[in-house]
Amino acid sequence: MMEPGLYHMLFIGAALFFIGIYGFLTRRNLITMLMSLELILNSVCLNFIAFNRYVWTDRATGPSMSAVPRI
Amino acid sequence: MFLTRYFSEIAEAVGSLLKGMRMTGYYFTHHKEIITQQYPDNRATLVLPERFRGEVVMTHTDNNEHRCTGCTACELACPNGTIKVVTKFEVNAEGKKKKAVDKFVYHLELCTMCNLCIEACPTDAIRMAQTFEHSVYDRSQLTRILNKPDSKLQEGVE
Amino acid sequence: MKGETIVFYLLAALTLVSAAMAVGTRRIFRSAVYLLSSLIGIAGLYFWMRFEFAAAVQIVVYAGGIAVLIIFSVFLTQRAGDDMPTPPMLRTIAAAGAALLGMGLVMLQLVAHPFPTPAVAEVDRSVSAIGRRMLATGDDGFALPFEVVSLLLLAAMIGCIVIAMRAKPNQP
Amino acid sequence: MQHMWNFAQLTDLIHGWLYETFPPAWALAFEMIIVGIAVIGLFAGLGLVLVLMERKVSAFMQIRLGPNRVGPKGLMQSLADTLKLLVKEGMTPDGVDRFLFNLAPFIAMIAAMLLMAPIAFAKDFQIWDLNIGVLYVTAISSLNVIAILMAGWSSNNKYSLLGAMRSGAQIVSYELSAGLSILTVVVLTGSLQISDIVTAQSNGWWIFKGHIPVLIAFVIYMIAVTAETNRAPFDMAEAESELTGGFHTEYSGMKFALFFLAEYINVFIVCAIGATLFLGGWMPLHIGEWTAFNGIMDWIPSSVWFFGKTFFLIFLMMWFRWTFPRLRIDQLLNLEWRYLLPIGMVNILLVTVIAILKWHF
Repeated sequence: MMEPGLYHMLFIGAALFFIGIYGFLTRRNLITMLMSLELILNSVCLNFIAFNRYVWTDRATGPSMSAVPRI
Repeated sequence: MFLTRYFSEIAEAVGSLLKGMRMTGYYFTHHKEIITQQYPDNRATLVLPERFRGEVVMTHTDNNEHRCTGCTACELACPNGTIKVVTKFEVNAEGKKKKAVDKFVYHLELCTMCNLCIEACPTDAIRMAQTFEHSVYDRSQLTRILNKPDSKLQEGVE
Repeated sequence: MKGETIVFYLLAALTLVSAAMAVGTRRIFRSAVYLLSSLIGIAGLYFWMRFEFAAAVQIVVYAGGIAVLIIFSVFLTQRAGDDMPTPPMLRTIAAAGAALLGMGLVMLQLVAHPFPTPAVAEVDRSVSAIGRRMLATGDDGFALPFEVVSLLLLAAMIGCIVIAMRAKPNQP
Repeated sequence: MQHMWNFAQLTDLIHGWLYETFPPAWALAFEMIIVGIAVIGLFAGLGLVLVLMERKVSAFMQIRLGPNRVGPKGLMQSLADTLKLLVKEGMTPDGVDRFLFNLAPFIAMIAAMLLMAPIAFAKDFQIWDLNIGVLYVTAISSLNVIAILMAGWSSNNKYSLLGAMRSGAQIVSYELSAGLSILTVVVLTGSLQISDIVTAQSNGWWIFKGHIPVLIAFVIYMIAVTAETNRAPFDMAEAESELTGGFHTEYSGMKFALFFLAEYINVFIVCAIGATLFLGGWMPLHIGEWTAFNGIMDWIPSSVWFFGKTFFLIFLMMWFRWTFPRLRIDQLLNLEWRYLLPIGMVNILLVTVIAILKWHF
């Protein structure tokens, strides 16, 4: 196993995103569709934070940007 | 005004809550107010309140005389049918037949200690005693005859 | 293997497995609970990356707010005890295919794309720094999105009040 | 400053010894195990002490004697209760959602355990002094409601579900007030870190330094956390008289004990946080320039200060519980949304003004 880094985080983000997509497409129930949507939103936030942690560490854009959709 | 009412409501609420807390705080700090009786331990020194009602008894004088005329007012007053007065006819000194009590049957197991029989009694023959340790092994032992054997009606009680 | 790595893989497994179970289970209440545990796993990942503020906000918002909201709406609108119907086979296959295809494409892109190496200077990520950035108007300030979100929130609040006031229409 | 028992030295000693003797990974693992055992021990001890304290306080407030048979003056009563709960059969009724039903008490317990981390028990004695300490506490304490909702739903019982729904509405709304009153201290201190908040009170506790607004915040905090921990007069989740126990109706034995313990641990934690925020945590009582007085106060160990303040607040919550009648659910929500929240909001504005103009001492 490799030392976890940016690619691991991005993989988790992508996997969450597509799990959310799968749920969104298979479910026919408003609340469960909303839950899948939450997964998708969270994968986006995870990506913001991961980029801020591993690539652009000189800016605090990630946490600020991920705080905005949560508000 | 809305605001004055709002704040006066708050003040009133806080005041009443503090009043309650003062009361419980008083009890918390004053342990002598505790009313719990450690019953089986303090059997010897146990003091019951004056109005505690344990069971119905009939008062007898030293000469084995009671005041019950057998009028059955208590039997009629009892809501549970606890009391059953068995009467007999006695011939007195003037040769007159007179109703008197033969057996005053009292079912303790039915009694709720409501005190109605005592209030109904015109001659104050019965009263409430403070004994309360009534447990027995057989229910029949709770059925009691209150007038003692060979007891007589007290003089002058009609 | 370092302890940190083990913790990372545990958190990742928690996140992904419970996310998969959240979309896979047929009981709607369990689905909500799995979703919550997935979101808490993400919060754990934030903690792992030393973004404590983001992690705490994640837990506050999702565990305290959205999970409770979802669970309440499940209780109030769904028959929470019954199993949901299984989706038709064709739709499951199509959705899984679409998701896998998208995943594959994204992973191809990710592996092919070289990301720049991190800058040496680490920025202050404390809460007060984030707060200042939220209200800054400069190059990396977030005053405009912040105000837009505030407007959105205001609109939502007014909407709530309007809906709540409409409850008694025929009273004077 | 010379303290009689300095926990920092002790912990440093253990830390140094472990890292000298073992490789770092093992040393870290051993430290984690030690901390875990300490926390579990603290849990057990607190559970025993708080249950006994609750029963004794309630008894004295109701002019009773309370437990007085097991051990001297009934001191062993809670031990006997624990033994009873341990040997009781842990039933899982038919028709429940087994997985969630068995998971719920552990979630409640784990949430309570996680809350232990940022609390400063004494000077330099803290498990994890993370830089968002107060926010962490508010975050984790919101996990409790999930455990209650899980327990209530999975029990497949109308009483449990009703209790859980009520408790959800209650906790979610009172969290706002608690958060606002915590924020007042955060605004005054300018930091979310617990150690910073305690250090900021070295020349006086916030409840004295912050004028009346902090006092109001303290009162609101106490009311809100009483509601958040589901204690009377806000015990809508249990409500023995109408819901036969609410969300834990179906629980018995060890699983019930976990819920019970978690409730008391939560009481301890919110009181510890309240003591840290408003009453200075382990900081001794200092009055201005009275050096002699301050010296005497310094001589008392910091852990005694911390536990003294915490237990005073716990006693306050018990006092509330055994004095006030229970609220109806609509009165409960009225109290929050019509009184506590608006007052809290105005209050935090006032505190912000005070903090900006530096009017506090």
